[in-house]
Amino acid sequence: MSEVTLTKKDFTSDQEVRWCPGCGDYSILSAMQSFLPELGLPREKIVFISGIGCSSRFPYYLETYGMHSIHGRAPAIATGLAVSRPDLSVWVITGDGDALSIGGNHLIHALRRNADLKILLFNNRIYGLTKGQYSPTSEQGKITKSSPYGSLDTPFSPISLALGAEASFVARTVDSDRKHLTETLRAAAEHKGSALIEIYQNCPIFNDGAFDQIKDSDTRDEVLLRLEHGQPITSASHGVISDERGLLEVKPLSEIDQSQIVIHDAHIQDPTYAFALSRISDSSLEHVPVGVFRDVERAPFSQLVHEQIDAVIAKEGKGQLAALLNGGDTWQVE
Amino acid sequence: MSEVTLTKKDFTSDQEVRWCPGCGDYSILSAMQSFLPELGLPREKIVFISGIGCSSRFPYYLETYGMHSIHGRAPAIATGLAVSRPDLSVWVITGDGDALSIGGNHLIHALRRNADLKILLFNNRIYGLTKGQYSPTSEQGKITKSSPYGSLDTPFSPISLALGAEASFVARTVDSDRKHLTETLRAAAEHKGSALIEIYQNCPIFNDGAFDQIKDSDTRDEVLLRLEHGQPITSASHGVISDERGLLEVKPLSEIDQSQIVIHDAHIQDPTYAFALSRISDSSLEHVPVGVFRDVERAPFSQLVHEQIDAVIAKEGKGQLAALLNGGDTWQVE
Amino acid sequence: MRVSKPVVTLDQVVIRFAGDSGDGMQLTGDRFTSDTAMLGNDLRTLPNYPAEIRAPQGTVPGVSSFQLHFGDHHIQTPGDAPDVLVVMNPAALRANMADTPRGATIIVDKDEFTTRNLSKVGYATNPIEDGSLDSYKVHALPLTSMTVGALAHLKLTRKEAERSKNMFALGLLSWMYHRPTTLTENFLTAKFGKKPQILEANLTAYRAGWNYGETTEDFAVSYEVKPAPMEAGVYRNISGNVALSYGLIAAAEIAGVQIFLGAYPITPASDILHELSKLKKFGVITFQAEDEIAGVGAALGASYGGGLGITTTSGPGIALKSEAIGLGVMLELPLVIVDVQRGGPSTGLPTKTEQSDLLQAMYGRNGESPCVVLAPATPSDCFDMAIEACRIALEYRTPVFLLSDGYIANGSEPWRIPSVESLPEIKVNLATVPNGENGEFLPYLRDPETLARAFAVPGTKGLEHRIGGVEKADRTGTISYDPANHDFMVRTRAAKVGGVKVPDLVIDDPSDCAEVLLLGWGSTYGPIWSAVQVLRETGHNIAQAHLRHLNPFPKNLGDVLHSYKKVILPEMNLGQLARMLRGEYLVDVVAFDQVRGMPFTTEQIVNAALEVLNV
Amino acid sequence: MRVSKPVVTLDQVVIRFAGDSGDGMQLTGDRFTSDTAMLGNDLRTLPNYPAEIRAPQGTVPGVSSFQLHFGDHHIQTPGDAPDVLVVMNPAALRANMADTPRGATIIVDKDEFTTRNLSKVGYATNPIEDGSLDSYKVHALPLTSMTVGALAHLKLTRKEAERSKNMFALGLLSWMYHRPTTLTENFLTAKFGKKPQILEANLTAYRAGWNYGETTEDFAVSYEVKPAPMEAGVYRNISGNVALSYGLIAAAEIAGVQIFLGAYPITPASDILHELSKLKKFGVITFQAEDEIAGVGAALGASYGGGLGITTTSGPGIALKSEAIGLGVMLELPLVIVDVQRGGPSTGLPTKTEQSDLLQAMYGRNGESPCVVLAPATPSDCFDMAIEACRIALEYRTPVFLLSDGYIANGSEPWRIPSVESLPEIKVNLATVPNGENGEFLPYLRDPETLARAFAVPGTKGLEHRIGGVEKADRTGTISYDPANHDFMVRTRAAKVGGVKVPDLVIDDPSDCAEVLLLGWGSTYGPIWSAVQVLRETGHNIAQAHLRHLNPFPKNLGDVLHSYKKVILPEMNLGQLARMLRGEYLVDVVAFDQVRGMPFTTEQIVNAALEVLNV
Ligand SMILES: Cc1ncc(C[n+]2csc(CCOP(=O)(O)OP(=O)(O)O)c2C)c(N)n1
Ligand SMILES: Cc1ncc(C[n+]2csc(CCOP(=O)(O)OP(=O)(O)O)c2C)c(N)n1
Ligand code: SF4
Ligand code: SF4
Ligand SMILES: [Mg+2]
Ligand SMILES: [Mg+2]
Repeated sequence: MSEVTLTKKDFTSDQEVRWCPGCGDYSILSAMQSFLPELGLPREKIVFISGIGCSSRFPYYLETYGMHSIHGRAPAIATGLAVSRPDLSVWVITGDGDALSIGGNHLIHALRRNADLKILLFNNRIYGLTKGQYSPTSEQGKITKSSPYGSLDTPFSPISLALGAEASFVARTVDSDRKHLTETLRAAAEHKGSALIEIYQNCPIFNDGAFDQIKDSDTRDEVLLRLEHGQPITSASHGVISDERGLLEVKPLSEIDQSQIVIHDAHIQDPTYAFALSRISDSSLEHVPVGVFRDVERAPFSQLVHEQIDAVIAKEGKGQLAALLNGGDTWQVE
Repeated sequence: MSEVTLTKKDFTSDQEVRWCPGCGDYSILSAMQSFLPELGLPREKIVFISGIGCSSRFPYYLETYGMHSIHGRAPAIATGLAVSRPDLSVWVITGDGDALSIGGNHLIHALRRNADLKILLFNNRIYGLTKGQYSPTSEQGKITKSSPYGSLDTPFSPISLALGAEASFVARTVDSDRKHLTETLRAAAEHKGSALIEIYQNCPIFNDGAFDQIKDSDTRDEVLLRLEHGQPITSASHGVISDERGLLEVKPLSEIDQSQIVIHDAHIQDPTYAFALSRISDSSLEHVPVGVFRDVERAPFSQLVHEQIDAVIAKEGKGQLAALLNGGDTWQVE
Repeated sequence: MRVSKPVVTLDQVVIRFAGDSGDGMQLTGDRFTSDTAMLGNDLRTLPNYPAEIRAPQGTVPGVSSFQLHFGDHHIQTPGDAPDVLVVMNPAALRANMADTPRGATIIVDKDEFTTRNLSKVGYATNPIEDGSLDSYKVHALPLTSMTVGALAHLKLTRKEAERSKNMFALGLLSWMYHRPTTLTENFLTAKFGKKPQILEANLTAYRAGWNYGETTEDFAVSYEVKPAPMEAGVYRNISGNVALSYGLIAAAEIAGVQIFLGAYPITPASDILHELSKLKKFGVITFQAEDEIAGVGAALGASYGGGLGITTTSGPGIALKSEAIGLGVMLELPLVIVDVQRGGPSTGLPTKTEQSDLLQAMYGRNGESPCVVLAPATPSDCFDMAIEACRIALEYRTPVFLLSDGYIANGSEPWRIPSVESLPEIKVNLATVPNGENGEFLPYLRDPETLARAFAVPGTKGLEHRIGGVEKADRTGTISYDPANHDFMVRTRAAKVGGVKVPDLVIDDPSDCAEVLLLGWGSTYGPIWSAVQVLRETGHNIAQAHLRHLNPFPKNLGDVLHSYKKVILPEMNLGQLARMLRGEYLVDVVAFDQVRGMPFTTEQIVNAALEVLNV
Repeated sequence: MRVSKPVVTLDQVVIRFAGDSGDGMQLTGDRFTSDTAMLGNDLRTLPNYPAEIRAPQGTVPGVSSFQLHFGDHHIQTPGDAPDVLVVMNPAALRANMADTPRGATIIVDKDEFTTRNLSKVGYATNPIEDGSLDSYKVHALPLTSMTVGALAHLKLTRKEAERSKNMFALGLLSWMYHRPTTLTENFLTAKFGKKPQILEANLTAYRAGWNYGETTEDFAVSYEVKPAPMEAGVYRNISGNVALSYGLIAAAEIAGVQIFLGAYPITPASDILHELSKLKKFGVITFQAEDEIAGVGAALGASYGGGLGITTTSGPGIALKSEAIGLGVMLELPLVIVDVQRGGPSTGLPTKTEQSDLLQAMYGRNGESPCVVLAPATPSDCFDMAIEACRIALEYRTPVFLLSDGYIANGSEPWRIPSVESLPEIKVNLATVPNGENGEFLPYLRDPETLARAFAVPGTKGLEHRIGGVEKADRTGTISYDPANHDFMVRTRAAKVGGVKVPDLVIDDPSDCAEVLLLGWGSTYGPIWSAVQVLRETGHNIAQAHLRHLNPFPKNLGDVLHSYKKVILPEMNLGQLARMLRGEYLVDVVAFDQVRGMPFTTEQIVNAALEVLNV
């Protein structure tokens, strides 16, 4: 990209990392630190903004600019920064509680505006920092500190929600698959406008093993449906086909014909296809698409903002303070 | 339903109605007052809760219980009421700003929980009460008081957003079509759990004519795609067909075969189909599906809450205060 | 056009236009005000309208009014009571009679006094005819039919023609008080240029009203009010919200930073958003946020990026923003929070004025969370105080509250336009190089003078650092749970805000020996000033002082308060500043409170003061 | 098991357990506390842990500790400094040495004092060996290896075996202080019943620790602390959060209403949500809301339906809820808002204690928005004050704040369990029939005694009505923009809250002639009480009083304050109550503030008082 060549070490801050041993956040951090040099940007041009939660500690560990803000508000704060400073690369770090519970409104609005943010949603399906309550992505019936008899809420699919909110880029990946995670970060970075990445992240303390099926080497390949643009969507054993209504179904490869398998296309304007993909997995994680669900072009918000300002200035001339103050009906007193 | 027989007049309060002349809210109010007797409930069992906005004045004009609350929070307040009082019929009245801007988070969470609320979203695509700023449903480029050079935000489709948020019932209707409006109210009332109805509503003062295409008798029939369960989806001139990916397209009837036309099914579990329908119309209102997009069964929130309490009591017995206080490790001091 | 009837000279007049929300009374008032300002009268205005966009026609809650006070001397209030009341329908009469003193002139559109309209507001008989207005000078005119008549040549429906009756009334009043007509004609031409028929209707009605005054026997004399002596300069009429918007623009220009306004519309603050949205040529970014919290959040984000983050709202919005403002306190970033106060609590009285957010601004956040609090005294003072708020926010890196209110936000007065050169300086002073002994950057190392922290914005090479809402270690700004550090930082933040330099309180006491002080803050300045004039004219010694800095207080405030026998403090709340002063200085101020959604009248304050003075 | 070594009798002991966040120190402390309570000692505890779930192992920020103070007399603080410090690693020693007085006993797991661990926290040499602990009584034991050794017969990895070392330490301490072992054995059996290997490991380690004390030469004597004289009754040990939860349940049972808790998890309040979630058999509805605002909103909705709406949170949550609380003020609905205060501002110090939300509770809303404010003094007082909060909320139909804090919420003490019959009455008194002269229902007609409005819940036939956040007309409750009505309603709401009946402040002054009053509120009760005992023992006359009602204040408060020469007021903030008292009573209280995230020590308060007493 540019001449600046930096390494992982350059992006590692001097702060001691404070997560529990085995927390999935470590792998995400490490992947991010390794990936950042690829941006080709000097460190000072990169900003990480997070909310509150275990995951939201992330910015402290990166030798860039960063803000650990308040619960749920990172997308709003980051929007203000990104809009006023389009020269920066702005990343939002958030958790399933931070992004989808208290911060739900800011998330959906940032997405519809296509604010220039790369939003990493660490989904461990639990409130980690407050010690284990169910979150908006916890499966119904979950026993937690605040639901000793089982939770009653139907969970969100972050991907469906984002698509319902006009997101232009939506992807999913897994903490432990460094290669896939890095590819997904790369795709998000290349996208203009907002990009939401849901990262399944294990919390060994309060929700251990939540994603074991998609991580363990003996189940993983059966469960994961890797989305690759232009490629048929299959796992080791299953393929995705479309019924007459366009609803997607997962069938054993043995029962279907290769030609029936849906070829992935992340660039379809109509979000319906990506939405259909997002319905394949539910909280039971029997079949889980990972990769980029949707990646379409739409003018990013700060581009629109600055184009508008430039157009006004081109038309009306740069504002002159004295002229402004002296505008309107004036009169002279001698 | 029950023996109580009431009339429109019984549901009309003594408060003077305070909307601008010609406001679409009048027709909605009148339709509602006429419909309410159908519920077969005594007046005291019905509650309307609204936020803030012109539309949110609605509860004052109904001779039921009601609360005109604060901006955006009606779904949350109503959830508390509905969950603790499952004997009541609880209706939420909200506007496009109230529901989708400041209240976006409560709306999506009420929908995913399937809280027992009938939510009427009066969508006039403008902030009426604050005198005309663009709203989250205003078309991009809209000139308003707060966007003299045109708004930049991509609008939400309330229907898409609701479907992304796991809504079990979603419908759309129009203020001026009393018959359709009433049918839609009826369908929502019959649905168990949360029902979202988007009502296109004309604001003659700040956004006059926004829905003229779908109201004027000379264009209406070409534009409106009436969704009726089990019926093909057509307007006077167009029909909806499905491409191989399940994306829906609107084609002139002349170009398609009757057999190709999609037959509407509001009860499909997978929300993808309803979502596809929601993408047919964009803010240009060229083709506009109206009717019930989706109506599927899922246990309503208060049912789950009370079943859980009952199950616990059945198993552990009713709580005894003295036993609670004396629980744990105790010791006697003489 | 020139008036030919006999002319009576007056020193001041109070006119109130009142009609249905749809009758265009605000526009009528605005126009009369502009014309009056051009004549060199001093003036103050008071718009007053219901919270509904258009409450039901012909009802008392639907009445909208506009009061204007102008004179040949310094005017600081919109007037206690109208000398002239213009009423467009029975509801307007009903709603405004209580305020109108006997002997006042009442101009009535008698066409609207139909049985139906009368009974709608509970008049059994027609007050124009039943003698109940005998002690007033009533001009009952067929305003509507005369307007319709004047427009007969235009192809308008009756309804359309009727819409111009406010212009007829304006024309008549302009004749009565010798207001120039060209301005309004220009205004109408600009406004309706693209709709020639409507333009024609308005102009015709306006001129017909003027001619009616000139021709008819009904009006025997006309009045003139001489210009008020004012400091030399170029003037314009300005409302508080516009002045405040211009002040923000001015501050950004002086400081060389970009404005980022993160706002969610709310009455009566929305006009600042509207105003700044028009000023994109100044590079202003206006961001209509999804909610109040996003508004302030985005502003904080922009400030973090080196812009000037501003959020504008009213009381309920402040309540919602309070957590994020607390983050601003911890991050020590510039942030200007404009609260155009309205009647509370809760939704309260959204279109009415009040001063009841002072304690919320001071204390409405978790933890020890000090913010600077300022309040402008008059519409034009909003300009100066907006600059002051930006200056303090930028130089001290702190959230600053600016407490305007519905009264001065919508009210207007003539403003001597300052020269750009005369505006104060603002030094932002961003960090560009490491400031630590070992070449590191210490974001919480402070300027020993101001205690402002070192502030490096993203993009500044070598100064990468992280900040956040968890307690920060002194100097390094990293997370610290150390008890001693927390105590130190809490006290340091308090000291920083407490140490903001503010000018001493100025006392106005020509007698130099007054024993009673009338103290105020914010928009009560006008009525207090007017009351003081009245009191002095009637031989009382009384001092006046007005606080524009509420936190920190001016250094001399304690001494000032203790140097008077009595301090009277009128507030449009239940004594919020009084509570602060008692708590701070243990001084027993005499609180004089009202919470009526309306500014004090001069008379109320005179009477309250007399009660103290006459003891 | 019985101890056979020589026994020394002590009147009180302070023990602090400290280790890594993962070492199970909170559990160890809890167990020791339960065993101690059963012996009849009086006690207080202070858990102290980092905001991270598990900060990096072996670092100072990762240290978690638990302090317990128990004795044969009335104990009201967790102790200023530990007599016995148990440290599981070098970081724990590093973090706690400053608090530990010379001469104290230090029990160390020397296995963890490896070069690597030492250097991690900056020890160049091993403090156990380099003489730097010479002035302490150090027991350096191979705790880890002894534990691993004891479990050798179980098929565990070394790592798994090591996890039981806290039980070894607990066993040892239990032996030292003659704590009964059966309770902990029962506890472990209940907890690990389904994992027999882990149960076996824990039981074995626990007994091994006990046996180690009994057998080894290292400990020559053991100690006993006699039971404290306590009022007769049945006791249990209880923390503030549990007591508060039980108080809410009790209030609902007494009043015959259903509890609806709308809450969003937040430290240190979440445990109330957890506790009530377990009590569904009481018909409690716990609603984990999507955010803080939805939590209070849903609670208000439930109150509107006739339930008891409650919301629990900490400071940042209060900030967010403030707009909705204002709605509660306007609607005049019952609402209990529990604020378990923590260090602020902003995210601040989430796991530490503070009293800095008082002014936020008082004033943190737009407009004149009065709420009742209460504060419990001790963990068990949380029970009584929760009932009081519910009573006032239900009887007066008003939002009530209950200000607990991290210290009493997590700290515990023995509690004499009250009989259900002894609990106060709560009369809800819902409207069932029209109350107007003409058979209409007037929702804002007030009880002349309490000024509570008539409250009809949905489902009540014939009383259908609408309420809202816009100003309400007196009696009818319809929307009113009338200035006089607004003024009246603002004052009436203030009068209602101001008129809530609260008990007079009780003064404790055995001398009956003290000239100095030590006043407190909330959780400072313990250290203030303890300081007063010390001062009196050393011959000083000093009075003590403690406010549990902060708004309105007890009626006699003004007189009380003015009857002392000096009033000393320690607060864990920058003087918030002091400011309120000065403002209200113009009394110059001597504020003694600290904002360290930690409760006062007795010594600090003694010294502060001596400074005043010795003048
Ligand atoms: C206003 C407010 N309310 C509540 C909290 C408490 N809180 C902190 S983090 C959190 C949720 C954390 O869950 P998630 O976002 O999933 O992050 P994780 O810890 O799982 O990474 C909550 C409820 C807070 N910090 N602020
Ligand atoms: C906290 C808060 N912020 C802002 C407002 C101002 N406000 C009142 S209604 C409204 C939007 C109204 O738009 P909408 O919901 O579409 O309702 P409509 O008036 O169009 O029916 C706004 C911004 C408010 N009442 N409260
Ligand atoms: S609690 Fe869970 S999410 Fe949080 S740091 Fe520990 S393992 Fe990670
Ligand atoms: S402003 Fe628009 S939405 Fe509001 S009452 Fe008037 S017409 Fe209706
Ligand atoms: Mg999480
Ligand atoms: Mg609207």
